[in-house]
Amino acid sequence: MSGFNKVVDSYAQALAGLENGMTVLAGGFGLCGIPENLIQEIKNKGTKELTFVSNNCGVDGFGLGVLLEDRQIKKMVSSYVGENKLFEEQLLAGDLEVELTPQGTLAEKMRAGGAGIPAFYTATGYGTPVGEGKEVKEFNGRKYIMEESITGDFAIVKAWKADTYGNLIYRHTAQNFNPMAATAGKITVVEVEEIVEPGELDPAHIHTPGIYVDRVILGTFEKRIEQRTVRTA
Amino acid sequence: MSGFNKVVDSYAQALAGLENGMTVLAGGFGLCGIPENLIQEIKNKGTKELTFVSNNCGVDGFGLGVLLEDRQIKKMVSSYVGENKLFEEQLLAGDLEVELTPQGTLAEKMRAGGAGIPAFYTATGYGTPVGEGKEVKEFNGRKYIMEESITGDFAIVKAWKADTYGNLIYRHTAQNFNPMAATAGKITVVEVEEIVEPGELDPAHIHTPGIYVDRVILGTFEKRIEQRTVRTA
Amino acid sequence: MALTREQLAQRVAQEMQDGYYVNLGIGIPTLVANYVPDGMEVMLQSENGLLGMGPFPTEAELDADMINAGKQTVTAATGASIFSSAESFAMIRGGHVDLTVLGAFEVDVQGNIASYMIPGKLIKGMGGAMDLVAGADNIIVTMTHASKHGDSKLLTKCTLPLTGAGCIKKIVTDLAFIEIKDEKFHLIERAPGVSVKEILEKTAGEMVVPKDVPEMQF
Amino acid sequence: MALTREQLAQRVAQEMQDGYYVNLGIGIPTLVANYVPDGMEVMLQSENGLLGMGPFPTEAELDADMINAGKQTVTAATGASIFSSAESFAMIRGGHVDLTVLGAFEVDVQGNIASYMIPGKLIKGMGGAMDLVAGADNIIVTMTHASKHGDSKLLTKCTLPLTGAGCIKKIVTDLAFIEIKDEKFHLIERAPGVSVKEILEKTAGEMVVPKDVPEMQF
Repeated sequence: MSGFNKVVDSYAQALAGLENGMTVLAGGFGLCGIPENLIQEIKNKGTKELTFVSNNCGVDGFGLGVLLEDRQIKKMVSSYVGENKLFEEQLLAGDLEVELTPQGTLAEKMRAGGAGIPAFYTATGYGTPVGEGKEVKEFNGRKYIMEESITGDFAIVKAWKADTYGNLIYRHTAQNFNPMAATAGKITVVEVEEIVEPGELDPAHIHTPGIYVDRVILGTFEKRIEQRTVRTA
Repeated sequence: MSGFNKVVDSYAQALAGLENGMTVLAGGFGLCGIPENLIQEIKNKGTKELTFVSNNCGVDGFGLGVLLEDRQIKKMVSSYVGENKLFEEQLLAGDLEVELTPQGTLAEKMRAGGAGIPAFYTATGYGTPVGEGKEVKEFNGRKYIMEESITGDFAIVKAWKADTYGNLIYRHTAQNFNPMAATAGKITVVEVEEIVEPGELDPAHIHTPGIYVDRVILGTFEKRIEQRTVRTA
Repeated sequence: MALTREQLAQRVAQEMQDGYYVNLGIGIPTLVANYVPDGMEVMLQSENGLLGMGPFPTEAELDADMINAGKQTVTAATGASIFSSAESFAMIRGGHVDLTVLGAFEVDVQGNIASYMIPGKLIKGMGGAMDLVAGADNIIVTMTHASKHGDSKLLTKCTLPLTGAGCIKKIVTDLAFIEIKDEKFHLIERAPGVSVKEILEKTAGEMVVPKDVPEMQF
Repeated sequence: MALTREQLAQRVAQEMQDGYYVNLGIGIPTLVANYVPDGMEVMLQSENGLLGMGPFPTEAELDADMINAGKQTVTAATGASIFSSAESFAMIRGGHVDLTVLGAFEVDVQGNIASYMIPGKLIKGMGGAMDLVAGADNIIVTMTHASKHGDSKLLTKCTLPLTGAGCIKKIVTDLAFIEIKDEKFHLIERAPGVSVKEILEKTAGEMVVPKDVPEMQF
């Protein structure tokens, strides 16, 4: 690597420096737009006691679910979990901690983390278990709670195309949490379906500017579908 | 207008409902990406005592500067002003109030306003005149000030292309403050260089989704250049 | 007769207006999309980042990268836009969505809603529901009036942990259309053939009943 | 000899590293772009929403919609991205820019900087300067060591209203390269032919001087 070339050749290089006990932000919504291969590489590395910030925790045998198999996850910060049995077992056994966070608050916490905003106010969760213990302030006659931002030691991101400078474009709704995760990782690693030369992506249509990206790796993807719904043509 | 067709035919319709004393958010940076014709229409209407939230206040005879001529502006919320003599005169005479706001804080205040976030913390301005009288809170050993969000009765925006549903694309650096202004106006009016049919803009590359936009009008633009800098080929 | 799921969806759909941006929750709310009145256009917002959700794809159109908030494969309608989760909830939290429809376990006379958590059962999470009820001005809760055991879901005070406080103003149940004002339920319409007496029996919170309670029209 | 504007820019440029994202302020900082060391790539961030600022356009390329933060017409470099002001300052505030270079009226031993306002004169505003000094970890202030009247700009305590508090660690003046640590200025290098004595005479704040103060190398 020299200059702005962020491309690495192996998944081992992509996740160099990931250590036990770290916090990892992961893009994806359900199984859509998840960094499949980076998750598999974390499984291969056997890194433990990880805190994951991710909207969901995959399913049994796919997505972040595979990291439950060897109990690599200590804590999940998510808006919706429990789509798999292993998760439920470990949660009930007290082997896994979960911090449930409203989906919009979760997205905004990551965005704020990347944008140097340590905290913000939101009406979401006021008067609910989410608001308990949090500072309340009134603006224009309505009550809001203070939410603190989230950053990670690593961010693992799935994009569609990257140029070698790390400028990213996401495909359809596989965008979801990926752009925010990308901004909030101390080290941001992105796996993509295609790597192009700088200048091939329109500057006005880049979803994540390369300044947020540290490493880019080319992958192949299964893209498993969680709810296959079709109509007859 | 029916369904999602936001297109209006005249500048009078575009600014229907604008009244004395209202707050208007305006896109643009310097003279780049400013809603030239909407500004001119405000001059034509003669609406007075307006508060403008805009990074700058144009120049003598162009941009928001033209609204100084008949003293239509009561207050400016800006990061940098005074590129024109009339502004200076009215400021020194006490006829014009200015609330200087750091550029990034101004952008974030508008974004927060549109996103339902009443306030956020930033290190910007702590320990400076901007921080005076504002709540200070410490996060991770560093001090931050609380900044409240901004919304407007109207937002006036300049985009490049719109579809009839109000989905917008900006051209080059004429994007600047326009996307945030678009989200934070009670009524958001956009003037564009080209109107296309829904479906002609790529859903993944729309800068401002139509949900934020109330009215779209086709305009022609002078696009005056403030600092003409060229090199020899 | 209590409304069917389809009738519930149909009644909710009558609350839509031309040009509305609408977020529909999972379950009965999803069905509302099937009953958009003729000649009316609405655009569906899916909180995972899609404004302008279209129908399910054909086999040929099927694409793992195009899903809705229920994780179902969908298509994008003409004029759609696609964006990040942060942008999606900026729309929602900022009050830009015109109508939000979602289910609930309980609603009370203060407009509180409980919909995501039954203590003692596994808590799966609130997803986007807390953001949706906090962000929208115009929310319709749709649910059965009482549980399978006959317990009212319209209460003086919610017993389950809240999803949102003081945010619900309209409820469509299988028995009635109800508005919440001044810390009371107000009976607006009853399902065809359902008596006011039955509705009152199945409503635990205080309910104001006008002299004439019209039947829902379909 | 005091450095020329070009030499100042050249000395600042030596602080860049390959792969740096750099924000250059108006004035001397802008000139730094002309002295990027050979074989090194840097990308310029312009806070109006451009990452990857290229050179001025030719007459044929001139485009009113493509400007930099100084409102000059520019071009986009290969691999550039263009975005909103909110995104631009998310980058800046979030500490993603590797190096920020800007001018100042005064800097003091606590790392305070005053650069936008002289009371009694018309206040034009801080633009993005407050965000830049609050957001960047690595800032170089470049200015003349003393005013035209001979008054030091390196003070025990800034006299003008601050742009930022405790955020400056490196200063390049026309006389010296200085670091700020432990509430003291530290003389690191002197301009070729300039004596430590002259630098000390023109520095109002406490300055630590090592035995050997090397001359700047160009």
